[in-house]
Amino acid sequence: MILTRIAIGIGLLFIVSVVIFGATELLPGDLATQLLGQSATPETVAALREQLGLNDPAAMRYWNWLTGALSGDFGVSLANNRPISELISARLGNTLFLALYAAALAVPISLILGVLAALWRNTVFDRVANAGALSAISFPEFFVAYILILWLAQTGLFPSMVRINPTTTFVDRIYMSFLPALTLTLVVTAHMMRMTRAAIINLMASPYIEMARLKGMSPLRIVLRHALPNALAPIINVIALNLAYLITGVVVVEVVFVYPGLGQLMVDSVSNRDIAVVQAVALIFAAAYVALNLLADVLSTITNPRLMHRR
Amino acid sequence: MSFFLWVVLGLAVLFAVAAGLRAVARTTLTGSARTLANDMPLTAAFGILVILIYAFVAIATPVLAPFPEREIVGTQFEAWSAEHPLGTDRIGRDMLSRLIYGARNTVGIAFATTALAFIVGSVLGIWAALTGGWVDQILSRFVDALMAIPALIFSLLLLTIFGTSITALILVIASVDATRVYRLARAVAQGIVVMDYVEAAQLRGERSWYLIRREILPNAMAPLVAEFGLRFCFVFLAISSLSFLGLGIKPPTADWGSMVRDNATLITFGDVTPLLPAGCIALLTVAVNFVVDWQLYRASGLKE
Amino acid sequence: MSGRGVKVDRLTPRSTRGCKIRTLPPNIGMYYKHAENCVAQDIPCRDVNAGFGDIPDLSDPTATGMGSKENGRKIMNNRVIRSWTGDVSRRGVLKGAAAVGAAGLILPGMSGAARAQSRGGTFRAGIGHGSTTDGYDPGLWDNLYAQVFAAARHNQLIEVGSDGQLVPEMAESWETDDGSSWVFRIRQGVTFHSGKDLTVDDVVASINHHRGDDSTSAVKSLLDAITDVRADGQNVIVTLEAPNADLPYLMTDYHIPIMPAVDGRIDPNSTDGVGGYIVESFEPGVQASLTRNPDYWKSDRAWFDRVELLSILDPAARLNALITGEVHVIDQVDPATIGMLEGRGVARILSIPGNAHYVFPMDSREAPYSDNNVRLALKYALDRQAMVDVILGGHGAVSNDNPIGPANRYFNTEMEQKTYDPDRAQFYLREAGLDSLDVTLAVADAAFSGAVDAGAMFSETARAAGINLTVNRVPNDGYWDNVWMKEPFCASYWGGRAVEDHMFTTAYASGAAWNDSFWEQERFNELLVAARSEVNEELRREMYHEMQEIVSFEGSVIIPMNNNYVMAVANDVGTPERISANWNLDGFRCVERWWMA
Amino acid sequence: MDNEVLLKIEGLRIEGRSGDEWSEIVKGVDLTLRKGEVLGLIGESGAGKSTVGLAAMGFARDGCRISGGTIEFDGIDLRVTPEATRRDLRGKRIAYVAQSAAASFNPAHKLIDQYCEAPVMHGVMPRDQAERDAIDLYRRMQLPDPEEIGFRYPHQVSGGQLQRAMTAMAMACRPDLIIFDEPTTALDVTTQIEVLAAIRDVVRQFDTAAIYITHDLAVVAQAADRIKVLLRGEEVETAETYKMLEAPKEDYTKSLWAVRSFTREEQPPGEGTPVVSVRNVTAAYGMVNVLEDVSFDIHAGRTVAVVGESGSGKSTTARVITGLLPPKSGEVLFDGEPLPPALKGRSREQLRQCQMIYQMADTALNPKLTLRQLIGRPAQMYLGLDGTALEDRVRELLDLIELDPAVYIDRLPGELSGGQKQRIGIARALAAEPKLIICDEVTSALDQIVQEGILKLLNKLQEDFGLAYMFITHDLATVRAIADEVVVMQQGRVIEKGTKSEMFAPPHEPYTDLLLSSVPEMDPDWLTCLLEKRAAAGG
Repeated sequence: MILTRIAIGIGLLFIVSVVIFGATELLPGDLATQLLGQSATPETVAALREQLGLNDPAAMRYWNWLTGALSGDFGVSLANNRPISELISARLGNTLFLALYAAALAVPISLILGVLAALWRNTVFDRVANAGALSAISFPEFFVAYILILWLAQTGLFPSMVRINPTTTFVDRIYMSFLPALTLTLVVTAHMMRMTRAAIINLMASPYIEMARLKGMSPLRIVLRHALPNALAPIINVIALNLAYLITGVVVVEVVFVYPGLGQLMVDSVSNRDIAVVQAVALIFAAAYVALNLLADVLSTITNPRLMHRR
Repeated sequence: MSFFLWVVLGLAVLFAVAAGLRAVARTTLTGSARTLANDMPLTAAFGILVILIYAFVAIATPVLAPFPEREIVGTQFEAWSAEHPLGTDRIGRDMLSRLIYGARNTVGIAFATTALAFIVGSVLGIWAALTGGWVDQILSRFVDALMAIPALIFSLLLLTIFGTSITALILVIASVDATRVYRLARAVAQGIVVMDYVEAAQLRGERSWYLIRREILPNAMAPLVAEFGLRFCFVFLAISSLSFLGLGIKPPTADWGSMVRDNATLITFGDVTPLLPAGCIALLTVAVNFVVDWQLYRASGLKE
Repeated sequence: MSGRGVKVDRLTPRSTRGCKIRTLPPNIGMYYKHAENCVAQDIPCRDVNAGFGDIPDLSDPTATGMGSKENGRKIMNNRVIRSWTGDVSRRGVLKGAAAVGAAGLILPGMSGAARAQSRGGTFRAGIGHGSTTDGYDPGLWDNLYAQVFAAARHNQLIEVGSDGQLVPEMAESWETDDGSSWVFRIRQGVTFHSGKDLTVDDVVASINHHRGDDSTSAVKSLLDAITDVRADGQNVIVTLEAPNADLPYLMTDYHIPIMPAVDGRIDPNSTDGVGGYIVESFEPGVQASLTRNPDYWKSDRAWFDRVELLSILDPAARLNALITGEVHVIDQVDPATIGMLEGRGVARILSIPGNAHYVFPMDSREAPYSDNNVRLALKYALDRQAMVDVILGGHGAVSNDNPIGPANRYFNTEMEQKTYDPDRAQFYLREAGLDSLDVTLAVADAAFSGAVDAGAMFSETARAAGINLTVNRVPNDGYWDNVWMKEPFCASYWGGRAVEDHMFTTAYASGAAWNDSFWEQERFNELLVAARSEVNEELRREMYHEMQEIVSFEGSVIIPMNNNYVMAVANDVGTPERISANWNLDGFRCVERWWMA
Repeated sequence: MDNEVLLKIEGLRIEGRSGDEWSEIVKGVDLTLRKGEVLGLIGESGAGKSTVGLAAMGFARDGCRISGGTIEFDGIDLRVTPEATRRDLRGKRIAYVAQSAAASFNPAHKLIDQYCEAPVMHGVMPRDQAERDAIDLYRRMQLPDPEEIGFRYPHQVSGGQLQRAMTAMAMACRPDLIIFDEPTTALDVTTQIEVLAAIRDVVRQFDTAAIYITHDLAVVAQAADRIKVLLRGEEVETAETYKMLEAPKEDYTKSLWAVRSFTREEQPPGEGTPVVSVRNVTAAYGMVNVLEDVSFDIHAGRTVAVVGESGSGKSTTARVITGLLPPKSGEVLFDGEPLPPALKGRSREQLRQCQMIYQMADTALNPKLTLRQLIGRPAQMYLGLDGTALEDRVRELLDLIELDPAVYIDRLPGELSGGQKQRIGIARALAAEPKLIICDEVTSALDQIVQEGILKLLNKLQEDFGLAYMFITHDLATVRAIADEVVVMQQGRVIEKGTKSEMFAPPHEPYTDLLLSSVPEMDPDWLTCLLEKRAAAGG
């Protein structure tokens, strides 16, 4: 089953690469005109196109890129000749670090809040947590970020921007990346918390929960031991979805905190029509999405005895 | 700080009015409307009140707004005064009027976008669930592929290609959102397709369109409506994120996302100007979700 | 005070003698067009650099004659305009350079300015540009980030001083006999960061990088007129196909740093230079770290021990970075926040007026813009002062549809200043036989920061004049490709030119590549050619004044304002009394010229 | 028998909420239970049996509340005692066995973990002892492989075994009282016996008091010492089991007893071309054959009952006939003409001729359509009716199924009772004017009195319109009532087929025999006798 899913995933990546390539082809202008700007004369543009290999037909460029990518060579950035793998690897590390950091904050918080809200549903706690979480996702991300900067950075608690370089220590990274991670936490917590709460409440009407109550179990035990394990599949899925978001959808936070992640790279490369980089980053994003979904499915399967232990 | 006091006070008043209206509804209404009112938690009443106010503002915009949407009526960043209750914006337009027009534009565009996304996404999703086989496979894989591309970046790409007219904006965000709706609609429909009444209709020899329209869609409405509420809010946020990246609703059309964006640097100095449009977005989001929660609760309650 | 330690005896201005020096400015404005203004967004700041490539050939035989157009407003037909002979060579030895009109600004009472220069400290600049596609290849540098980064690690043949004077850098001196063959004497004893000694071959290779058929350099066309560059002992001899008195100015272009040659070519991906700082690390679009070059040949420059250049595209993030002390200087301060920022007391604002200006070009070939009355109507239909106040936050000056700025020598201050006058606008509309007018203005903040707001303001004021001006905001991305010079009425920006001729030649001469209003006026074109060779200062002034009048009242551009370069500098950084008006961030050289106070 | 009173409920009132309004669903029920006594609680759906049963644990479901009366368990008033005390009693001294063990076992945990939970959490015994105890009880409950079965997950164990495991779990703390809430209702008849026997034995062994809730008199007769009959939240009568069976006092009770009165005369064997002829059909889901070589005929005006336990292939046969599952081999003839195997290949006319009525009227009727739309659609579609003709036809059909058109025509299914819904299903099938109606367990979800009405209606319609019925059921009483011919299926094969009279008279195939003999009878000793008989035969 996992093998089929992997095969499907690879198929998806292929579609994604075609879609992205097609879309970048449709963009007005190309790398040569972008690089030369208005100093472009037909002559220099032609020379640059030739040098960059932009004169080949689209299909051929795609084919060249595909064969290269399949053999593990993503090529060099057309704009500054740096190997794409080198260009991306540091930023991928940063992106993953931030995503995991935010997830490390958000997942426990949202699980705990979700469980408590389900346990004390329709109480003041439930409503406040719910309204709070909703408000947090109701504000645009950059707005949340600016507010956090106003409160936590201008007071000198945390830096307002992330200056990390290869020599930054882990502890410093944690400290410096706190505000972006917190922003993202606020953004994703609501979704996960609400899903946890809903999944648990959804199960609270099941006969086996009634059974547990009739066995005299405490409410906390019922939620944790009887409801939660059965609610894991949707919770895992929503966590996977949000992790995918944390990896792929954080351009805005990257911009505000000057965080050197993949999102900014992707947006830059789109603007510059640096198609090789766009493709590579898009594939990384898509692969992260596919892999997380696959992981979620596998975890859902593992945590579901009905699927794990066949008759 | 007094600004926050005002906000808290305003919310309290809204809650109080909502509670009052609910009480009135409970005593005056009859029949199922009354049951509805009886059933309604305070949060939902609050949500409905807020939505009604927004709808009213959006419809009655020209009457309510003291100044035209785009007219420069003062100097830059005037303070709050009797003439300009919320001051003026960075080029001297009346902030209150802009906010009121923003309600119409933002809500209207978000509504159109979400509606389009829902029509396309749910019809395709239900169709895929109903038909199964290769139709389902192809559609689902394609949607999966689109979903694997980050929404914001994909919208950005498409908007760059197609330009940022309001039509393009609606179409692009709708098509990106439709993938999410498709997924949900398909999942919901898969639960409905196995129901006996759908089988009965199939046995009767009904065509797909009838099955989608009459048998499946009405029964998939509850989760779809709930999702509609959430998506509606996400569309706001998507538009404001796009504004952040320089694509979005075109000025001088007032839209809350762009208004937050335009004044964002002021947050750095703790200025409240950008808070107003952001607060408008947030209030509506919370209100819509309160109602959605209530509807979901009712839907699940009635299933028992 | 910057270059004072160097021998500058050859730098005496010669223009007063009337010799025909085309005082081409170093700050050929369009460099900045996009880079300056694209608000930190997803849109990469890229070069729209003009270079110098479109300077008409000095020996252009078509540039003769004069005449008048019937519809010329107040053209002084009675003036005698001497036709230009096209001969530079007879002028004999030409040494040094001319003063450039655009002088720097002396800033009185600047808190950091008076403090003594001292070594040490780490200087961090938050620059609102920079892209992941930035590279080392000098031919492709296209934004402020790349420019400042380059100025930190490289020197050029010639520097433009804070006061606008040419200052020798890698060239100790330069001279020409005929304007066609130039001899640059290369400084001895300078070493690259790598330890290699600077040789004339390095200079030759550095120039040649931008020449040749396979060159992809943005300044390739600029250097097209060079037919040969060769080493001769300690000198580099540059030969032009026709005389050009302004070659030294060309050599100040930031695209042409001196880099080490290997087998006669420079390695475009090398960071090696002779500049004040050595590159430690560089992450495109993020940051660069540099340390002081201990062997830097200039003893009174490069004060900091360490420099970090950070690319911070988001204006609010830049502000925050400055307020929280993460960086010491930021560029492009949002005018709306200047007052509040000053109130914080952590930084001071440097507002440097220059010739940079915002433009709304109209395609004069297309109706309704083909009718000068319509153009005049539009020119009276906007409130320039309000725009300066709102869009620039007061950091700029009202312009009179005049591409020539107050820093130019022949700036015409005698023209009647157009003001917002709806009645007059309506009068011109009626003159054009129109009751009302519908026009669409394409804007994007890529054109200039605040262009969208400016459009909205224009639209508002125009309505009172019976002009229905629709603002069409277009995407920042691709603005210069898809909108500018494509839409009949749009927003644009010029960095300004310190020298009148170049401004006019670039954007107003008939058939010029960037004549973005596609405007043609016979009298103007005659004057333009004639003025180049006019030796009589008074006549020349008159000619330029007349040209300005023609552009202002008959031209097809609306120029509402001249904008300042606005920077915010932390209080603990010292800045010279005079900040270069030449380019942003002290002519890109803040890293070299500023110090920790 | 110990006479000490264990549970005493007086004047119990329970309210249920709909919207914001509370309505009484239990209206003053008294109940006394002595130690070791088994009380049968009987009634139709909506009688409040389960609600009373749960109230005996001091428990009310969400949306319900105990509004009056006292519930005294062993001297403790469960209504006023703190929640902690109640919680301590539950599972330890009062245990509960739910109707659907499959749903009431937590799918995430192994059986034995769930078994041990109550004893360990209530501090009755440590985990290892509880495990040993569990295995012992599993053995007593005659579960196969008692050492290992506890280490399986619920989904790995069959329904009958789960029900026994649940009973074992209820016994874990050796409670004084167990509430059995319809413990055998969801099971096949043959399994029901085993579970019933196991429950009875273990309750007797430990001398546990029990409340046995069911709607099936014959079942309760086997287990209970006393029987209490409830109707709409009120007690009808209470009596010792023997007395109750022999001489019910109240009319309602009598009517319960008389339910099986309807029987249809067996029609003479059909002649000529059968309406439907199933010929050597083999069908499969994926690779697994679910039908093997199935053949039978249905003639016009006759009812063929297809009988078998769950998984025997009854419904699959219906799916083959309707075209939902094209057979691997074999064919289906309609009026002598072969039907295209797949639904898509069939003409509208062919579709019209064969209609279907489903077991669960709830899921078979689109809840969002009114009766007018539901019934009108086939008439509109197949017969091209519209406007007033359609309206008249719908009214006519509603009349036929004995629902007043004026009242019901614009209602939604959700506003109808179970029996009424099933009638709508019938009307919808009828609207197509078919020759054959497939009835898939149409009565099994209904109360017995309602069942009776449906069967009578179907019978009348058959007489009026000469319909052929294929009647899928597992309930032999229904078969007895309505069938002309019987087809017995087991594991995808036809075991036996013949006329009703043949089938209900010996000799039988062994499986048919097992099936027939497992139907509970209204005799308190029936189970004991049957088990003895079977033991003798097996031994």
